[in-house]
Amino acid sequence: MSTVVSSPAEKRVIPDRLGTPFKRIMSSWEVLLFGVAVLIFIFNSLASPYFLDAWNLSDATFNFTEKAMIAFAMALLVISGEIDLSVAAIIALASTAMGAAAQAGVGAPGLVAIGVGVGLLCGMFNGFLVSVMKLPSIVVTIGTMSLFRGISYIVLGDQAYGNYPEDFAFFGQGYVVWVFSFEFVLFIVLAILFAILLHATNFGRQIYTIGNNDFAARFSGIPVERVKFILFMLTGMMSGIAAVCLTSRLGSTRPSIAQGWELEVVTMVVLGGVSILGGSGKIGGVVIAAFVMGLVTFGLGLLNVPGIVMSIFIGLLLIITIAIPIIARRIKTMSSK
Amino acid sequence: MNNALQHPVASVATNDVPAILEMRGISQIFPGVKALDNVSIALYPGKVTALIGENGAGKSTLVKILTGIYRPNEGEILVDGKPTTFANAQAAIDAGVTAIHQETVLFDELTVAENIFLGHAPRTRFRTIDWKLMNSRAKALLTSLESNIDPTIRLKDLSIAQRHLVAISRALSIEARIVIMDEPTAALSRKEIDDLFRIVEGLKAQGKAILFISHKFDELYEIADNFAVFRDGRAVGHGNLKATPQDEIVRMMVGRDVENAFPKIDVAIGGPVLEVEKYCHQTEFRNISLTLRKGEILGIYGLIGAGRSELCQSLFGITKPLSGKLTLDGREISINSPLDAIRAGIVYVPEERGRHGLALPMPIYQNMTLPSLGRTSRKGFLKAANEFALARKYAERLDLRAAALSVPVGTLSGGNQQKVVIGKWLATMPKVIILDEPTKGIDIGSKAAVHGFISELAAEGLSIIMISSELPEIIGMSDRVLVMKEGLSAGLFDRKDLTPETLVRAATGNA
Amino acid sequence: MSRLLRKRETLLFIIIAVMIAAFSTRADGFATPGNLAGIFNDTSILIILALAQMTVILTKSIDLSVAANLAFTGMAIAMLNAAYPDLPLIVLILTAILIGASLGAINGFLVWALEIPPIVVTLGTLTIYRGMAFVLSGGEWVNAHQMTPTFLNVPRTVVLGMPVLSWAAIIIVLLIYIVLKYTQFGRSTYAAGGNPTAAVYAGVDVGWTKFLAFVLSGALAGLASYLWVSRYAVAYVDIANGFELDSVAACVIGGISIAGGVGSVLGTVLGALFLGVIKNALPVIGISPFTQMAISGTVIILAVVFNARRERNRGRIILRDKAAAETPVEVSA
Amino acid sequence: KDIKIGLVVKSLGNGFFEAANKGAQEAAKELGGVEVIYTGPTSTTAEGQIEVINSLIAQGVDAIAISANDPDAVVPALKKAKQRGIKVISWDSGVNKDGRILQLNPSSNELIGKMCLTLVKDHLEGGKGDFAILSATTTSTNQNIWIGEMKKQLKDFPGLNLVTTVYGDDLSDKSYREAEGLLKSNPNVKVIVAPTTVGVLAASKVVEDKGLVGKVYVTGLGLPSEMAGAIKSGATKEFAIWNPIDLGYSATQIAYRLVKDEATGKPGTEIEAGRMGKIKVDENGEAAMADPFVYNASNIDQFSKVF
Ligand SMILES: Nc1ncnc2c1ncn2[C@@H]1O[C@H](COP(=O)(O)OP(=O)(O)OP(=O)(O)O)[C@@H](O)[C@H]1O
Ligand SMILES: Nc1ncnc2c1ncn2[C@@H]1O[C@H](COP(=O)(O)OP(=O)(O)OP(=O)(O)O)[C@@H](O)[C@H]1O
Ligand SMILES: [Mg+2]
Ligand SMILES: [Mg+2]
Repeated sequence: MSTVVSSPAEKRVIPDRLGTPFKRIMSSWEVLLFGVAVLIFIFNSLASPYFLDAWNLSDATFNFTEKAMIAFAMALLVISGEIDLSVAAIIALASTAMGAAAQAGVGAPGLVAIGVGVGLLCGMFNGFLVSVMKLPSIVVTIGTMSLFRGISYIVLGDQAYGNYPEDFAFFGQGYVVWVFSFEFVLFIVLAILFAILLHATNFGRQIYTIGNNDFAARFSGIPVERVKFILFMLTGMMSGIAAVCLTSRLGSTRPSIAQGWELEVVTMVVLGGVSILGGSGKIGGVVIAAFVMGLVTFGLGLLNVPGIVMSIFIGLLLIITIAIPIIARRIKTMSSK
Repeated sequence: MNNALQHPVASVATNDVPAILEMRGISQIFPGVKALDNVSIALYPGKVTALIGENGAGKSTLVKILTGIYRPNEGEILVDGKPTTFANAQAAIDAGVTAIHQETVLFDELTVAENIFLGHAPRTRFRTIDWKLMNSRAKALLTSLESNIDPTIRLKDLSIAQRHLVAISRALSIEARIVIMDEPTAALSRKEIDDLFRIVEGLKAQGKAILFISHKFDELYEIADNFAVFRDGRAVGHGNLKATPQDEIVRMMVGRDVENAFPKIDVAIGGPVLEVEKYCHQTEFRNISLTLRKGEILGIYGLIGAGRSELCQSLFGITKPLSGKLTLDGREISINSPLDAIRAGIVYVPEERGRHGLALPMPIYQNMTLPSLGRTSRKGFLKAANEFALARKYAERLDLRAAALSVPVGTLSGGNQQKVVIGKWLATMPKVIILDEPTKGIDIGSKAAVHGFISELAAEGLSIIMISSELPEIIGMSDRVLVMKEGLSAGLFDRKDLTPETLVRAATGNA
Repeated sequence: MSRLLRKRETLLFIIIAVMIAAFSTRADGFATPGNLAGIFNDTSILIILALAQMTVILTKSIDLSVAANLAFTGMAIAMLNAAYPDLPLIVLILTAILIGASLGAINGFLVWALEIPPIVVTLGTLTIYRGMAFVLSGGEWVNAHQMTPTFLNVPRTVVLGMPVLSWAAIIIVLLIYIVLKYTQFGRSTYAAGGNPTAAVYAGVDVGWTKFLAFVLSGALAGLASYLWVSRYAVAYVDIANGFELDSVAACVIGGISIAGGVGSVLGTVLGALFLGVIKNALPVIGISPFTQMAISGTVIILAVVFNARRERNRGRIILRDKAAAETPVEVSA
Repeated sequence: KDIKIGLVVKSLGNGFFEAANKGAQEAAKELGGVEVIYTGPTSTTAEGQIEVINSLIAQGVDAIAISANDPDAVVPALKKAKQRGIKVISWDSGVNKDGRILQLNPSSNELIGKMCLTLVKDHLEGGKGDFAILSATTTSTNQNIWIGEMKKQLKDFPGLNLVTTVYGDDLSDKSYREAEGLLKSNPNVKVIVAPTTVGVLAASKVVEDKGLVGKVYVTGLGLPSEMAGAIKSGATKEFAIWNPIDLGYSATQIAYRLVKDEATGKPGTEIEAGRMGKIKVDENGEAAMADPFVYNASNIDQFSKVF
């Protein structure tokens, strides 16, 4: 360094990207997770003779499709640095509203509109508290979690709503082609829509920016509050859609419906490689995580492992898969030193 | 790689007493920057050593190594001649090193006394914290600095200058033999500086070694005995300060003549573009009026905490002013959000690059196109090719050094990060660009590039507001300078009237 | 005085008092000392868990596994008591604290050494610990008649007019107060959560502080597990289900900032009592059981809104002194 | 090849169902060539049970005997099981008609309601006075049926006055608080009847803790092993329960016969159930096992060792 002042020397070309696309993909979280999914698949096929059966696998998808739909929206929310713990309670409230409407003789299309609409309203309420009132989402949604489900309890008490119209059953029990249920097809379609929204639109870019640095986002002219509001609305709406599917699948509504799902959804999102601190994650990861969780519970179910023991596996899976990249990085920096 | 012999220990050879602390062949590497490159320095009892160097020369990095916050990649530290490693901040404190850091790193929610004594609070005989004693000691320390801050109030209720006094008190509260002061006077007024210097004299008399960092030469000549100069992370000179003329030190610092540092181009200044009338803010500033003309560089000078950033942020729609009128190109406009400002053609390059300017984990090109996404996308869908094209255009124009446009911007050196921020805002093709401390913490090469660039922009007809705390920069670059003091306007000076004395006097209110 | 009034704790206290007064108009004898002591006794376990949670939250973390920890530890010592009735109670209690602390240490270790976000770690261990309780017990209950009388009776023994359970809570409150206010570790929790960077500069080992906070939280959950199991005289896998969120709610109502570094022991205790009063009052004043959940949800939201209002930027007031000098009337605003 | 019978319970880790499993295993051994898969969800939700049912269907079990968390919600899944040739019966907590072949009630609901009221009457001095019900969750099918029966038959017990019904959600702490609140707001209540073990246990703890033993009594339906403590303290004089072991045993027996086509389970038919003798299916497709049995200080020690 003999000259201190930089001279506008020869123009150097900066490449767009480094490495080959193949290398970039291979080093991603999604590939690791996909590997895990494949391993679980192989293990399950070896462990149980009933696993590799189209209809059985099709049944197994019901273990995760509804949760995964919410997880897509939750992923966007978490990437933006927020969280919504009230999703399961929104299902309860939306389902209750649909039940009440069904008793009043509303037909299937109306019920769907009501379910989705109630979800949307709940999401707007959360969004209002977080983005307008500027409250921390984790606490707000702990509150609305009790509030929304509490309203269902007020409405339903110890009663249940049943008697849904015949054609309403299609959303949770119908099949589109062969073994592919309506729910599964919807799950795939939503996965694609969310992937496009997050990865290919300006809105998606704004979500990432907010999650990485919401000051910088605001300083760059991104309407941070509005984006967050929309994301809460979207999460509410997805919960509403999940409520339609679940209610249709169960054919009845009780206030305790979908109890405890919020943590499973968050687990799915985190397992999918979305950073709980915001700013990174991909829909593809969440899709794989949904399959992983579905396969684990289904596989262990075939071995008649009690559900609570399965949850040990899920917990371990969560911690271990998050820890692996961290440990790997540690080892790498240690050996390079 | 150990060529310590070629870089003799930066100290004064005439000292007979052995050094209390010696650093040998220290290197510190950050991703993309070699902040320190094989430097050596020694501190002697009863002496104040001035550490001098341009922004980004590595001074603060050295301080952080000495206080156990960074572990150097190479080199060794000797205390009383014995090699020591500072595993963490506590280890450094235990070894007798205390520091006033450049940024006040304190706890908003804790009381003043606690901020001073955290980690070494006086204990009762049950080993529990003795709050009474702690408060009274804190009070005593603050009084010795001629400050009447109540030690039981929370830090968040203090002003910037008061916080600085707390930080100084904290450093002094530690029983140490080596006291480091990293720009302790930046936020202080003359009276407080005098108090501080009295204390420094006291410490000297007690035989403590002091490392003193400042950009103000008058202060250095007043207080320091020895000096060491860093440039670009290397130790380039040392000696007895009083025996070395300022010119020589400056030459060591920058490696060339200072006059050339500010390549200001003479521009024909046009009519008014932006007029601010009686801008008031609830808490930050009052009654600020200014006119910015086409092709003009308007400097804003003041002490830290004078409210300059707040003023400019409210012009950009981040905060709302209480009252006031804003006129752009003769039309009155109201700006309620940054988006409004961007649409109107006013952009703001923030002071805190990492916090406000960039999403560090995201790629360069995505940062660059963030405010211009409307132009690079089609119907709301991203078009990567357009984004790369736009990013490349400004990267080349600013001579950005990066491995690829898709690497996270956080992996770039400070100067290159600053180029990304500036590029990001230029890409919006603004009329008015506000630069808040545009060269803060960037290396000398980049700095000259940024300065050259600012001049070019003005020559192209852009109107520029430039906040800076660096006198040479503000004097070298501005057509006019607004000086702010504690939220109020303290005078507007024309280029011909710009001298360090007038500006400092206006900013501090001292004769 | 006005400074006292401005404090969140004072306001929360007043709100609780008003609530009690309001409830007592609907239910005679609600405000009697005996009944209030009963409510305190009933809230003791929540107070202890909330304090555990608070310590962790102060360090900018969260412990969602407290309730699962309680369930596992409670099951373990209940089984121990059933299997070895001769073991002295103090051994059992120490075992509980030890097991709890170990489970907390696992959380703490993952947070400290691997730097996994606390919410992820405890989301995982939440299911793992409860699952382990199931594995340990094989799903069986430990019932009252299998436990020894000493084991069962100690928390309800009345000493100086109050059951030992209440005393346990009071002692823990004092202990945590002293730990947080008067020990290096306690102040480190505030520092580590309030400004992690500054904490590093001040020589605080942030990771270690978090680790210790988790260990403390675990130990308290362990202690609470004994109190719980003996109080309700039964141990099964599902005990204290949902208490993780109750403990967080108590902290939030008590003004503990979820972002770390802010909060007081008194606030947490009041937050827990607030929940305790509501939970106890609703059945008494004849609120339908179906309405209770919605009411507690609303109350939590209101508390958060209220807290946030008070937090809202009093901010950096450079001009405050000036403004005060110019227009003295403005100061109070 | 063994006959596989899935015994699906409301949730694992509940003493009642563990006991039922004991009976089921006993029946399996007795019948020979039968494998009983004892399974259930983690918490008492219908969604969890559906997952469990799906995995049983996938394993190709021959019969499913379920105690349902929700009478309607599991029906679609059970119908699917039926389509795949699996014989489905429900026991304990029933399933709607179209989801199963028959429902095995532990006893007739009518009898249980009557038993509860009788217990209350026996605890009240002179058979007259106020009492209250402490139930499980608001959605528990059988609890709700029994409470309904109690209300219906109240006219046959002239001195009894039902003051209120509260819900403890089968959580110890909530039940405890509800019982406490109930006694506070209704000081005249002399008996709390809880048709669930967690409820009886929590309420008797309250009575004990408040020093109300001898003044307020707790009774209801509970397992002897869990209730032994309450009997000893005197908070409960007597309580009733049918034998869950017999229930699991019978359910398994019936499922076996259905799989072997030794019975149809049609209304009006009878089914052989080993040591329990013949069980009759009524016109609703429901069968009742036996009367609840009353436990008190005299026999508690003997039974608390068994279940
Ligand atoms: N944590 C870090 N990560 C990456 N780069 C860093 C880090 N800290 C400092 N640097 C870089 O190291 C160089 C030296 O910075 P340092 O803060 O030591 O400068 P300085 O001499 O104190 O400057 P100033 O006078 O502005 O305070 C700069 O280029 C800076 O951007
Ligand atoms: N009293 C205060 N309380 C809290 N923070 C303050 C206070 N005064 C100043 N600050 C902080 O210091 C920073 C600088 O303040 P401000 O923008 O008003 O001054 P400035 O003149 O731009 O000074 P500089 O940019 O040189 O720091 C701001 O980011 C602000 O958050
Ligand atoms: Mg510095
Ligand atoms: Mg500034």
